[in-house]
Amino acid sequence: MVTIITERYLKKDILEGIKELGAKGYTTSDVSGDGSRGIRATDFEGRNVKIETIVNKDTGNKILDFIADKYFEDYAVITYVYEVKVVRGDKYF
Amino acid sequence: MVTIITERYLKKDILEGIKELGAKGYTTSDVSGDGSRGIRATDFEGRNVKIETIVNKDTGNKILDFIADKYFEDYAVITYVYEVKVVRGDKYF
Amino acid sequence: MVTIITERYLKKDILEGIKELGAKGYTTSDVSGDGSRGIRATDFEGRNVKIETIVNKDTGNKILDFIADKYFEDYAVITYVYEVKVVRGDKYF
Amino acid sequence: MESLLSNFASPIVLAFVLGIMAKLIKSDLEIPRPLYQSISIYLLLAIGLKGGVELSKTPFMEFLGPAAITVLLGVITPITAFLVLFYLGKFDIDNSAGIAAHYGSVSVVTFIAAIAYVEAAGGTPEGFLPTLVAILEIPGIIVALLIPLAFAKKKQSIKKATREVLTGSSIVLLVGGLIIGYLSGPVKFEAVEPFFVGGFQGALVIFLLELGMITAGRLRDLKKVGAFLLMFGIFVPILHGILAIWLGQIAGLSIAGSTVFAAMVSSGSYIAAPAAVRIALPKANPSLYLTASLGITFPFNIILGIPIYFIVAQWIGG
Amino acid sequence: MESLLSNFASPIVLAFVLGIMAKLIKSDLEIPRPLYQSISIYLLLAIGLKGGVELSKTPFMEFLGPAAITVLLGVITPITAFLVLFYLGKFDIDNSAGIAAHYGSVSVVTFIAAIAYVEAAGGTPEGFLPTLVAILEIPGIIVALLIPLAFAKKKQSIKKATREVLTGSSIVLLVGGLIIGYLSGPVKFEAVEPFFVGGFQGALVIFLLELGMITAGRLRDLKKVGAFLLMFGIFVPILHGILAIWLGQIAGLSIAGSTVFAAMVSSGSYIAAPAAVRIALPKANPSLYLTASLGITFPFNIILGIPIYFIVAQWIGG
Amino acid sequence: MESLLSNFASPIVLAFVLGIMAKLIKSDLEIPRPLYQSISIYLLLAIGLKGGVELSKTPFMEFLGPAAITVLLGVITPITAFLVLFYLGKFDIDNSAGIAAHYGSVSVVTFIAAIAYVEAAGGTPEGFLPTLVAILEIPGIIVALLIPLAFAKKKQSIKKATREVLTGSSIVLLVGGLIIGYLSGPVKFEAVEPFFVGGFQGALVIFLLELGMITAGRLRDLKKVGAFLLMFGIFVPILHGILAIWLGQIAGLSIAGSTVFAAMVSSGSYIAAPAAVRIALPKANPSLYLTASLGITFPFNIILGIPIYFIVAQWIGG
Ligand SMILES: Nc1ncnc2c1ncn2[C@@H]1O[C@H](COP(=O)(O)O)[C@@H](O)[C@H]1O
Ligand SMILES: Nc1ncnc2c1ncn2[C@@H]1O[C@H](COP(=O)(O)O)[C@@H](O)[C@H]1O
Ligand SMILES: Nc1ncnc2c1ncn2[C@@H]1O[C@H](COP(=O)(O)O)[C@@H](O)[C@H]1O
Ligand code: NA
Ligand code: NA
Ligand code: NA
Repeated sequence: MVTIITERYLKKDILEGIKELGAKGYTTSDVSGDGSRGIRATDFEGRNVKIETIVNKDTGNKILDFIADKYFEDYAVITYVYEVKVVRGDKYF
Repeated sequence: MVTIITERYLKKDILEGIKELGAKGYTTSDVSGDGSRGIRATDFEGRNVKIETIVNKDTGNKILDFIADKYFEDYAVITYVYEVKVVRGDKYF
Repeated sequence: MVTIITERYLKKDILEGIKELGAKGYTTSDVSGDGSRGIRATDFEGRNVKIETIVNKDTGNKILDFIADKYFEDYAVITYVYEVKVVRGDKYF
Repeated sequence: MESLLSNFASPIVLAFVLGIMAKLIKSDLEIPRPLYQSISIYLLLAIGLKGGVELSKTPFMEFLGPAAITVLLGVITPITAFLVLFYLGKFDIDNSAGIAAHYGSVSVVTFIAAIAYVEAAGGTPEGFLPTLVAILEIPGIIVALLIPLAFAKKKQSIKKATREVLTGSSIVLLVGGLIIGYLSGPVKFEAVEPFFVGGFQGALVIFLLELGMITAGRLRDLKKVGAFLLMFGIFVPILHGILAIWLGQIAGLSIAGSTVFAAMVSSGSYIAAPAAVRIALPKANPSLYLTASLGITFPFNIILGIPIYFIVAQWIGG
Repeated sequence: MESLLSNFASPIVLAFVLGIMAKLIKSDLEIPRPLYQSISIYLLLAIGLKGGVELSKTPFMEFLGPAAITVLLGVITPITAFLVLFYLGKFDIDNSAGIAAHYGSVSVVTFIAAIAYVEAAGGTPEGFLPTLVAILEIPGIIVALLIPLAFAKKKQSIKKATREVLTGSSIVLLVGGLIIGYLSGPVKFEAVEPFFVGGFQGALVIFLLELGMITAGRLRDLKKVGAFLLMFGIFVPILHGILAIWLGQIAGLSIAGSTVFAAMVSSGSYIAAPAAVRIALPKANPSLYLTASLGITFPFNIILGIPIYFIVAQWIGG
Repeated sequence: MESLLSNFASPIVLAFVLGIMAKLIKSDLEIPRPLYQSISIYLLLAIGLKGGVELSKTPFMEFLGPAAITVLLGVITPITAFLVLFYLGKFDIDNSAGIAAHYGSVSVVTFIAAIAYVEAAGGTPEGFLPTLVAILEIPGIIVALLIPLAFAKKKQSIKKATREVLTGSSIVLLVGGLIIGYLSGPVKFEAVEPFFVGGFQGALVIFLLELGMITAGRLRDLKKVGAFLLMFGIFVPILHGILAIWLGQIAGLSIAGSTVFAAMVSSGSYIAAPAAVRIALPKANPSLYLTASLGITFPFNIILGIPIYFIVAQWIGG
């Protein structure tokens, strides 16, 4: 499970990106938050977005690299990974 | 921790089901998402629902079977499991 | 990753608490839920709040103790922990 | 012809078109879900209330005929729809019944748009028509869901689906509003009139903007569902509409009233029915029934159907 | 008697009943949380604004007496409530004080319903009454929260709770609205009048629908809380209400005004007070105080209490 | 002077101040995000609709001059802003261009507040002004985003940003509303008038309450951004405003119209521009551009700027 929390503006871009890298599906939700860097670009939009995608190790690593390279420097973004056991997992990888 | 992401219409049903199987509590949230099968029955309701429940291994497996048997074929649903350490866990199992 | 699910009224308090204990950031979201104790103080506010914070082991334990001591007896609250791998994790601990 | 064209320039229809356009140019415009839900609640409650107030002024006998016709059509329309789909369209039982349930029920927005249309054209539809919407909403869905039973088993999920429809929020708001309006009567209603009557058409503009956006999402599925369903989504409503005008006028409805009646009878539900069908007939494909009722029949009715029914109603009634 | 019955047929009361029914039949009707919050904000701001505009037309001396009486009742009512609960009801200190805090404060919706009721009955309550709501909202809660201090310690959480009440959104909107209305005056207010006055009663209908649904959820707890609290939730409000009518009329309020005053004084808060009590007195059981103020006193006042106060006010004042 | 002061007592400005106060006292008041979004949608659609209806009554030639001037100012203002920031303010290219994009575009709320202000003062601004807002919204952002290209590369993100602006929800609602209003015309518009016109000023009150709260959040950043930006955020708008009055009156705008025109030209966008700049110029610091346009220029214009432009417009035009 790869989880990305970031600015709303990036949602469309990132979803496109992870789909290209091989994610078969994703789930998004609206969240709020505060981080170490405190970049605040979205007063009005108010919130961050959380993107969760269950992928295999390989795709997961590609996604991590993609996020780190493209967004880490200039945007508010945090990415983390943990292992989950998926029922009928073959469908998703 | 068992997590179920599915169509809003099934929320009531599934909550009843997992309670019967022994879940002591649950947490739900509104999410959006897209999956491999792309069943879209909820244009208007707009969103999926995420159901999270912390249960012991045994109950967890029962819930997984219940979801797989009853909903997997016809509905948009994904279920996954990961281990969490609960503070004062005895209360919840 | 420390996750706390609790009554909305406590959000401000708890966020202050975890920041003091050393959390560098957090993410919150609105959730609903039902638990074993069924304390319902928030009909109107309607919902619980989920607070997620990625911290190192040490801070994590401090947070767990803080929540357990201060809120467990009188409030609806559940806390759980699981391991995540954070990209460029040094920033957050 | 004149009246047909003038419908295009109504803010309601134009907002619907704007919604479609917004989706086509991939705008990030988004009607927040709570706003959409709030306007739904408001519209249903408002037509219930207005209908109830009018009903409190209507002699019971005047209302009896149209009510009986409504129940009748609630039983007939899902059956004709099913037969066409199953025998001509070669859809399987579940899909035929699932789609039929939608056409047995009613699209409240189509109803409202028809009211707005005939009022703009100078007509005064009967005040008790919202009561007919409430009456029509239910039997059609249930009849359609019963059809697969004649072929098979699974009684339980039908019961659940019936409960779902009866306690569904649309019925509660519509019927609840009717009762509140009826008990309050015209004098007590005055205090809430600016809110529920004055704001009505404007709220509808925003609602149709959203409906346009949702419809556009369904348009992409049009190719997938095939030409038969496209034909079905246009000609079965016309058939049902003309039947409704004919029976409605026999039962005493005015020209304006029978136009609105035709719009509601011909329309396909996309709120109550999908929820019920999803639960009772999980094997029915949502793409089929939602695309038919929302992607085909709804825009057809809003833009062309209503003016057509009006012309036919004048022609039959004149 | 006449006026008592006529209240049942008002759209506001009927919407409340509809909300209860919807929950009882387990409808899936749901007022989206943001809609509920939005109407709250709107109602509080609207009564603040209207109150402020009226206040700008009221001579200061006329307002002084009622204001003083309000503060007095804000101190008395939580104390009587506490004494009844602690000595007669045998509740512990925390629960007695927690419930008392609710009855010291005020239910804004009860206030609004009372205004609507007396206006429908042809009365014209004083324009500055919303100011009294703002005055009454605060002291009662604080007095009640101070009671456990007389018995024990924990000063800090009282301070926090006081802050919570003073900066709480209800007070900010109500007092903020009052000030804006006062500074704007009647002429500048005209531009926003259709929104804040015209839509008011209608918005209230939707709000009470939701309140009915929440109340129904509390009704299940009625058995658990016991007969004493049920009696308490009816008779203490009547007592406070009559006291308020008597003192209010001495201070110069009209019959209509003292009826509304009685409704607000007798009512129990369920927005500001729960938040403050939850933080200051965590050991007080929310089931008790929410069921009392929301499940018992609120429906009692809305349906029977207000008409009773009106009769008593006419009787005392006539 | 009189008119300057009287602006302080308008419900709109007072609501803005209330929002700032609420944040300063750390109130828990919160405008739910969906309410804020809903009012945005409503306001944009409403001014579009009204503008479109007015446009349908305006002779084309009358509208041509002001439209041309608007495009001209949409090109000039971001360039002057950039030059001041880059050469005088010593900001880097990205930040200079990012801030300039905001001042090239327009704050719709400032526009609305200006309309409300001059109407309250008895003026009747031209009905086609909303069309100018739509025209002004776009070129300024694009011109500013092109500036870094003259210095460097990254064409792709500019294209993306342009798409973002053109299909952004503000433009879709504003332009969509204009077209709907234009096609509907005054007669068909009547049905939706109570909703879109009657409720307008009231909805604005709630919107400005929220804007006040957001602005207060930005005020804390004021110290960080430095004195130069503070000066910039006041004097560049005055400069642009006077330029707009002068050119606007040459193009045929009335005194009232040129005041509103000055308000829009001088204002900084904080909805369309930030989204575009965030994507096209990720290295530009949001704290700088949001604090300038929302924390400095917006309150300045709302409270002092508009009355000043009105005085200048009378002076130039009189
Ligand atoms: N330690 C953390 N735990 C949980 N969420 C975090 C943490 N740090 C940052 N976030 C989330 O990531 C977003 C961006 O963080 P940052 O880039 O550090 O400003 C924040 O708004 C939070 O929602
Ligand atoms: N790989 C995935 N990662 C995260 N969420 C997923 C994934 N696949 C599906 N989902 C979620 O599960 C729902 C149903 O998926 P499906 O049954 O594959 O259409 C989607 O709408 C998503 O919210
Ligand atoms: N077993 C569980 N799994 C997931 N969430 C739970 C569980 N138990 C409780 N919760 C959440 O924690 C809140 C408080 O629970 P409690 O203190 O047990 O009443 C509930 O409202 C739920 O949102
Ligand atoms: Na039908
Ligand atoms: Na009270
Ligand atoms: Na500008």
